[in-house]
Amino acid sequence: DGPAVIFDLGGKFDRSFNESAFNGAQRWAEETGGTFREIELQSDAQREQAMRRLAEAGANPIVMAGFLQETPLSVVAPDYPDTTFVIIDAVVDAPNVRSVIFAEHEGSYLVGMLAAMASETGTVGFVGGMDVPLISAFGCGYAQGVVAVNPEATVIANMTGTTPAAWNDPVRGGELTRGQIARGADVVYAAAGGTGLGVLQVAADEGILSIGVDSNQNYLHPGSVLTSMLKRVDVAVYDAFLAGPDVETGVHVFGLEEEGVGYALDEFNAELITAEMQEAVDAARAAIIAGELMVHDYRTDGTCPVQMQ
Amino acid sequence: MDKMPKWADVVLIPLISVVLALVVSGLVVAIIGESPWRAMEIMVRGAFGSAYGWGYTLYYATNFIFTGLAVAVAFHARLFNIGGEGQAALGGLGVAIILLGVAWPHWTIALLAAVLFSAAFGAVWAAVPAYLQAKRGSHIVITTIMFNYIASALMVYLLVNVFRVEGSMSPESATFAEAVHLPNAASFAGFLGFRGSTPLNFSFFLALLACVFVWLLIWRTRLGYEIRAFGHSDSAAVYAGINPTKIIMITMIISGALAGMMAINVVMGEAERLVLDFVEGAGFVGIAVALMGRSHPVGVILAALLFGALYQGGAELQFEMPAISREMVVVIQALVILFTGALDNMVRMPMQAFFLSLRRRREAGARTPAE
Amino acid sequence: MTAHAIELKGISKAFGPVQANRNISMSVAKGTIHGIVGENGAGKSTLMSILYGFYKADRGEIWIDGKLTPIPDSQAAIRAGIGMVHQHFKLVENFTVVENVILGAEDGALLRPSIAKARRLLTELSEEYGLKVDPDAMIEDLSVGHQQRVEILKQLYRHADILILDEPTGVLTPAEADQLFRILERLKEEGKTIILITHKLREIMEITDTVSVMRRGEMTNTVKTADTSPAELAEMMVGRKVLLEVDKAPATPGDVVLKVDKLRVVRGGVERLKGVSLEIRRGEILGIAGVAGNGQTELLQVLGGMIPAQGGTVTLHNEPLDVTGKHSNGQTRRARGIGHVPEDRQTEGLIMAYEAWENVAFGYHQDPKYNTGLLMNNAAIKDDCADKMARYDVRPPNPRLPARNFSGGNQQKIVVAREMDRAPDLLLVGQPTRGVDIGAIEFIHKQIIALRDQGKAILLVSVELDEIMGLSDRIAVMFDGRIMGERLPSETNENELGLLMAGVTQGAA
Amino acid sequence: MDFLTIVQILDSTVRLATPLLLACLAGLWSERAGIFDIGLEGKMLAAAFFSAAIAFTTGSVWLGLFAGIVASVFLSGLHGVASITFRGNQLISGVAINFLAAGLTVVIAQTWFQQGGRTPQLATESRFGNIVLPGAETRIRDIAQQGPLGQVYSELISGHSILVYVALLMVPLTWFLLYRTRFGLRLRAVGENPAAVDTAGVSVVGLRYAAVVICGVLCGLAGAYLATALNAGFVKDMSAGRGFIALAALIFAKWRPWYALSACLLFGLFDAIGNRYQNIQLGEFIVPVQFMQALPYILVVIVLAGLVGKAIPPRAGGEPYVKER
Ligand SMILES: Nc1ncnc2c1ncn2[C@@H]1O[C@H](COP(=O)(O)OP(=O)(O)OP(=O)(O)O)[C@@H](O)[C@H]1O
Ligand SMILES: Nc1ncnc2c1ncn2[C@@H]1O[C@H](COP(=O)(O)OP(=O)(O)OP(=O)(O)O)[C@@H](O)[C@H]1O
Ligand SMILES: [Mg+2]
Ligand SMILES: [Mg+2]
Repeated sequence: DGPAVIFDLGGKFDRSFNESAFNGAQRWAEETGGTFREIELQSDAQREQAMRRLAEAGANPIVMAGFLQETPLSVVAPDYPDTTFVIIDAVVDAPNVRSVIFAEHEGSYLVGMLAAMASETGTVGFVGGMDVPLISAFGCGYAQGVVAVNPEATVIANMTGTTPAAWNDPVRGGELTRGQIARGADVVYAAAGGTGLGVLQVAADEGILSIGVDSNQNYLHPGSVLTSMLKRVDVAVYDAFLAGPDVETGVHVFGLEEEGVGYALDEFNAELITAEMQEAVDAARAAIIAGELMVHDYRTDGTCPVQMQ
Repeated sequence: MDKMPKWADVVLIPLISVVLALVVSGLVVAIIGESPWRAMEIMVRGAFGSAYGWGYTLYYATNFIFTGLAVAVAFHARLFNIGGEGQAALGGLGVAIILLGVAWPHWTIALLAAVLFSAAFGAVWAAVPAYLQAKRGSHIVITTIMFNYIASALMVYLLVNVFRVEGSMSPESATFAEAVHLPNAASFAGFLGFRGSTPLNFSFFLALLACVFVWLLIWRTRLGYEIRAFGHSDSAAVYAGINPTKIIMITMIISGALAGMMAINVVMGEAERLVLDFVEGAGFVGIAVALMGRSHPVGVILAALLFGALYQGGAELQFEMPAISREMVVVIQALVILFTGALDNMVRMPMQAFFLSLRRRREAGARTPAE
Repeated sequence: MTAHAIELKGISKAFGPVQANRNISMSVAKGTIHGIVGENGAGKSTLMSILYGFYKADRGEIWIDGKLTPIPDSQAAIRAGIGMVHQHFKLVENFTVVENVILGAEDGALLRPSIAKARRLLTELSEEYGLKVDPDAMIEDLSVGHQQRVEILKQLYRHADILILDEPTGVLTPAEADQLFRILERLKEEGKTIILITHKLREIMEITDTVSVMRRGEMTNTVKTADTSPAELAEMMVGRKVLLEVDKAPATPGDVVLKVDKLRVVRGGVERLKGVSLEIRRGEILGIAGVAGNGQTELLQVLGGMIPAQGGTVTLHNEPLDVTGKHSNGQTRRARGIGHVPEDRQTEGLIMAYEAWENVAFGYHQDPKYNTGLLMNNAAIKDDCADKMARYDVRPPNPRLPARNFSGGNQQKIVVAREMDRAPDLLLVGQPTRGVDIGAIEFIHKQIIALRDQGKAILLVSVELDEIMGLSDRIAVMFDGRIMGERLPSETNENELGLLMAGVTQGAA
Repeated sequence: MDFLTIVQILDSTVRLATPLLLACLAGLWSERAGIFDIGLEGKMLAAAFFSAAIAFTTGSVWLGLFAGIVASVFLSGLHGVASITFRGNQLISGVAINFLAAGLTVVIAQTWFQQGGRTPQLATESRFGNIVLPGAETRIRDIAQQGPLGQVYSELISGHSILVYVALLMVPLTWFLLYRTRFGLRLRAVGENPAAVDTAGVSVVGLRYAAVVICGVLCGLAGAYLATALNAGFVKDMSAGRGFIALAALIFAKWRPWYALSACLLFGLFDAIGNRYQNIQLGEFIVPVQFMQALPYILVVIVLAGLVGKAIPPRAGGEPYVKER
């Protein structure tokens, strides 16, 4: 009875994908008047426990966000053939699992183009959160977008840390940003959860531009946040909740075409994005959708065609 | 002559302290607008109300027994090992290396190998701070904390760059071969209602065995005698011909090995693969467990059980009462540590006075008729 | 009759189940020296600590100069003009002398004026009373004798009219003790009142006007010193007749057991032993006399394997003994038949938290008779402990009692039992009776002589000249890391030894 | 490496060293009085939360600072009650306080702000702004145009929050109080030998509580700095192990104020360098980012092993003062 969502270790208000997932569920609840169950994980060992509990309680579908859920789900899913599971950010090959993955590299490509066009110095920055392939994919897509606009451009990339604490270290995010500014960066893209808030803050203090991530963060520092790379986890959750137990299983890629990823344009950054920039980006977007432009996904081979510093 | 009976010291006081901690926790729960009674009931039922609950409670307790023993052993030599976290992480590395590197025919042999490797890896991670303490006087509290951070960085590097499965995003190793999966409670205690999904596994017995081992070591062997002697007085130890360097090294190696073996429960027994950050604070909880358990294996088992129950009961609490977040559970744990570990004299002092006055009255009563 | 400087009325104090003081009343006349004697654990220190406000009495009143004066804390005691030199000094080891003196008695919030004033006053005081100490020396660098001076200066600095001294001479050389008594007499002449706790009846007889005897928490007698005798006091303390003189037959020395040749020890950059050579034979007690800190401690520690030597050779029964290398430790010494009663029972000889039976195995825990296979045979150790406790008169004879719950004398008996009962070929003994009551002293001395009479060699180190003179068959005097000379007890006297101990050789004298 | 980069790293060093320094001095006060405190982390965290929360709700960063200090002092008081009055285990009390702060800050934040255990972002007015010394440039891009002296002045000396200057002032102040006043003498004595202080007629308990309160105030400053100066608001676990690093610095500094300053600057420098340089290429070999991030910790170990040797803590440290057992 009713859908459920499992939030990963970051917690449901991580201002990153967990929060986005929560927003999607919330929107569904508000629009349909339905109720959903939710679990915030405390530890790794609880992943399976949480899935099993919800499945046994009759929740259907059960949505979970985060690539760390992949292995537990592949163990649990076969035990509950009548329950549909939805996993976001990973692929689990089972008949009752819907795998939703996002083409973050494509969205990042677009904001990379914007960054290159907005940059006066020809140097742009990237601050990642925890150093995992997913975040490298953000960075790599971004770098490709930058170089597409300005082949001479320099992309400075930093990861905040190697442990999950890296999602929550705005101070270090800020310091990294300062360093990047000193090296000439005048646009910095933060793909770092809570750490990104520090990035955006310093960018605003120093009078340079920043790019937010996951949800629309343009409002945080109007006039300083160039745009945000949207990753519509909320849409994925909302869709799954709306479809209910009969949600289509299999792998679903949320790319530009599905509006699963994209860049944010609103009143807070209207003055920063010129018509000309918008035009260029939209053209690229169309080309990617049409398959004319291939953005390399770091996750496929662990390499990036663009050298970052 | 003691001020009060031993049972009061060992059982009554911790019990009252835990109750106090729960009362304060209840207040916090009430303040955020939920019913403390219902919360309490959910926690107790969640932890002990079913084979399912017991499975998780004992699974967590297994971790805490290992890390608690690790801290306890070091305590006996007056060494404060805050490095359980890193030592356990390294233990996991040892487990993964040996289980992925060799095609084991059967879990029993694999378990032996895993014990050896997890212990050895944990021991090495403890031996470096121990050596620096013994030879260079570097404060072991600080070096072990530093080694936690270093271990964490090392594990990330290895998981991301070495162990990660081709094409997978998760920083985790491949799943171990079917043959080395440890039997879980369903297979050896299915009759108690444990199901196939329970995380409780064979390592639980290993933990109990470790308790027996530690008890024998500390209270029945010459080495344990020397460890305790050194812990009480290093000058006296030198008088007796006990070599401080040797004791520091051996004690920390045993301590690190015990912490490392925690990985068997999580990595080999439950996850069946090496995942990032699988220790999840068990190294720190071990400190509380050792202190609460008065560094005695039986005390460690009881304290580990309490913390296992808090973990599992807390998880259920969150499942059932969405308003209670996982941080609320952290608060409850903190209060339990505070009341049982640091504020225990708050209970003990009045209890001592009480038992003393009881005794006085008894003695007075015994004297009067004689006169 | 003048008012009493101190009057205690019905003082009682319990530490948990231990009744340390029971309904004690006592009065001390102004301008007199009052002695308190009693066995270890009789409650002397407790009573005085109550007077000083360190402990709070459960019941009872304190009257100072005829006025009821509640003393809830030391601040109140200081205000009432009471000063106390504790048995275990209460000094901050890594502070200087001035800092320790002004601590708690500073003038004003800033230190500089206080320190200047204290320095001036210290110079005055030290000239007036001959209490010389360097105001800027660190306490930890001072000898115990000097540390005690600091304690006394502290009290004088605070203008104490009533001075309590708890076993002040336990750590002093005879000369230092003498000097202390001269100072006490001067203070008495100035009208100050002094209470002196000591185990040495000679001191009581020498300096006090009145003396009280405590037994098991109660004050049993108070007498005029002039009306009593050491033997009588001893009997009042212990409840039986005590032999105050050491009674021993002449020695019959045999082969050489221990031969030490040019032993050198450097510790903390200082050369503590500068080439010590000596010999001890079977059936002989060699006493080492000397002021504390002249290398006796290091000599015992090297021979006992606690610290390595930097040079020299040692042979035991003509076999070399490794004193410089890796295998020089307490275990290998014991294996060669060397017993060692260390100077400090509380930090070396015993693990205070261990129960008596565990302490009985301390250092001998590798002994096969205490072990079965991998494990220790606790039952065997407990049996052995009960046996030793019975034979060495350890009270209470309870193997399960932690060492810290025994009185000093009984703690020492446990160490003595452990080290002597095996009849080691060579016994090293350091300060065997420091802080021990006379009953226990008598017992320990008897044991040492009995061991000698079994034909064992004994090296005795003590700062008590009486003890050295009474027990030794030969006396070697140490000064500044060297042996100044050897004497036979029958052919020397305290004066001559005292000069040697001060580094004065025959020629110069 | 150009000059501006060096200046920037030093600038970053000062910023990153400030919370360490405040926490380190806090630990110094407490441990000098004989109370070991591994709960610095928790106190900083609590102070960070309350300063941000109150700064946000009132709009006044000074009220926020005050609230942060009150919160930190409250936890200090708890530590005091546990370790002074009830003679509990100081280490475990510290551990408990760390857990308590980690949990409670988020629970309260969630109840007050419903933003998942965070405070809302602070507006510029409710943060500690940077003090710009006369004639100094503020923006990195302008500073880059200046000469070396100007760069040092504008980047390194000017442009820090007031709390940075306060923290630096705390060093001589601490030194003066500890070594030149009656209070300091007694306080140090109580950490070495409380019985000596007690028999000198001074209250051991009073002194220790005073030390613990000072520790709380300094931790409060450290936490407030994190949330309202370095950052713009509270996020969970934002102290990120700084309390422990401060303890390492304290030991490294052998419990002395000026050494504490050097130790914290050194750790700040490690941190700044670790932030700035990642994936360094040495010939064929690429130093992995994880190594660079572990570098501060590795250096701490090397420094402790090689340079300090035996650091002797205050002798009565960690032990409750018990007169009657
Ligand atoms: N601080 C304390 N806490 C608990 N018990 C104590 C304490 N101090 C002394 N006692 C107990 O009180 C009794 C009296 O001790 P006290 O120190 O007064 O004896 P004493 O006569 O000074 O002995 P000694 O000759 O060895 O100095 C002893 O039984 C001792 O165990
Ligand atoms: N805090 C204490 N708790 C329990 N017993 C104590 C305490 N302090 C002293 N005692 C006991 O009190 C008695 C006398 O103690 P005291 O400190 O006066 O002398 P001591 O240390 O035993 O011997 P010594 O005179 O050789 O120093 C001993 O039995 C000792 O063990
Ligand atoms: Mg005494
Ligand atoms: Mg004594």
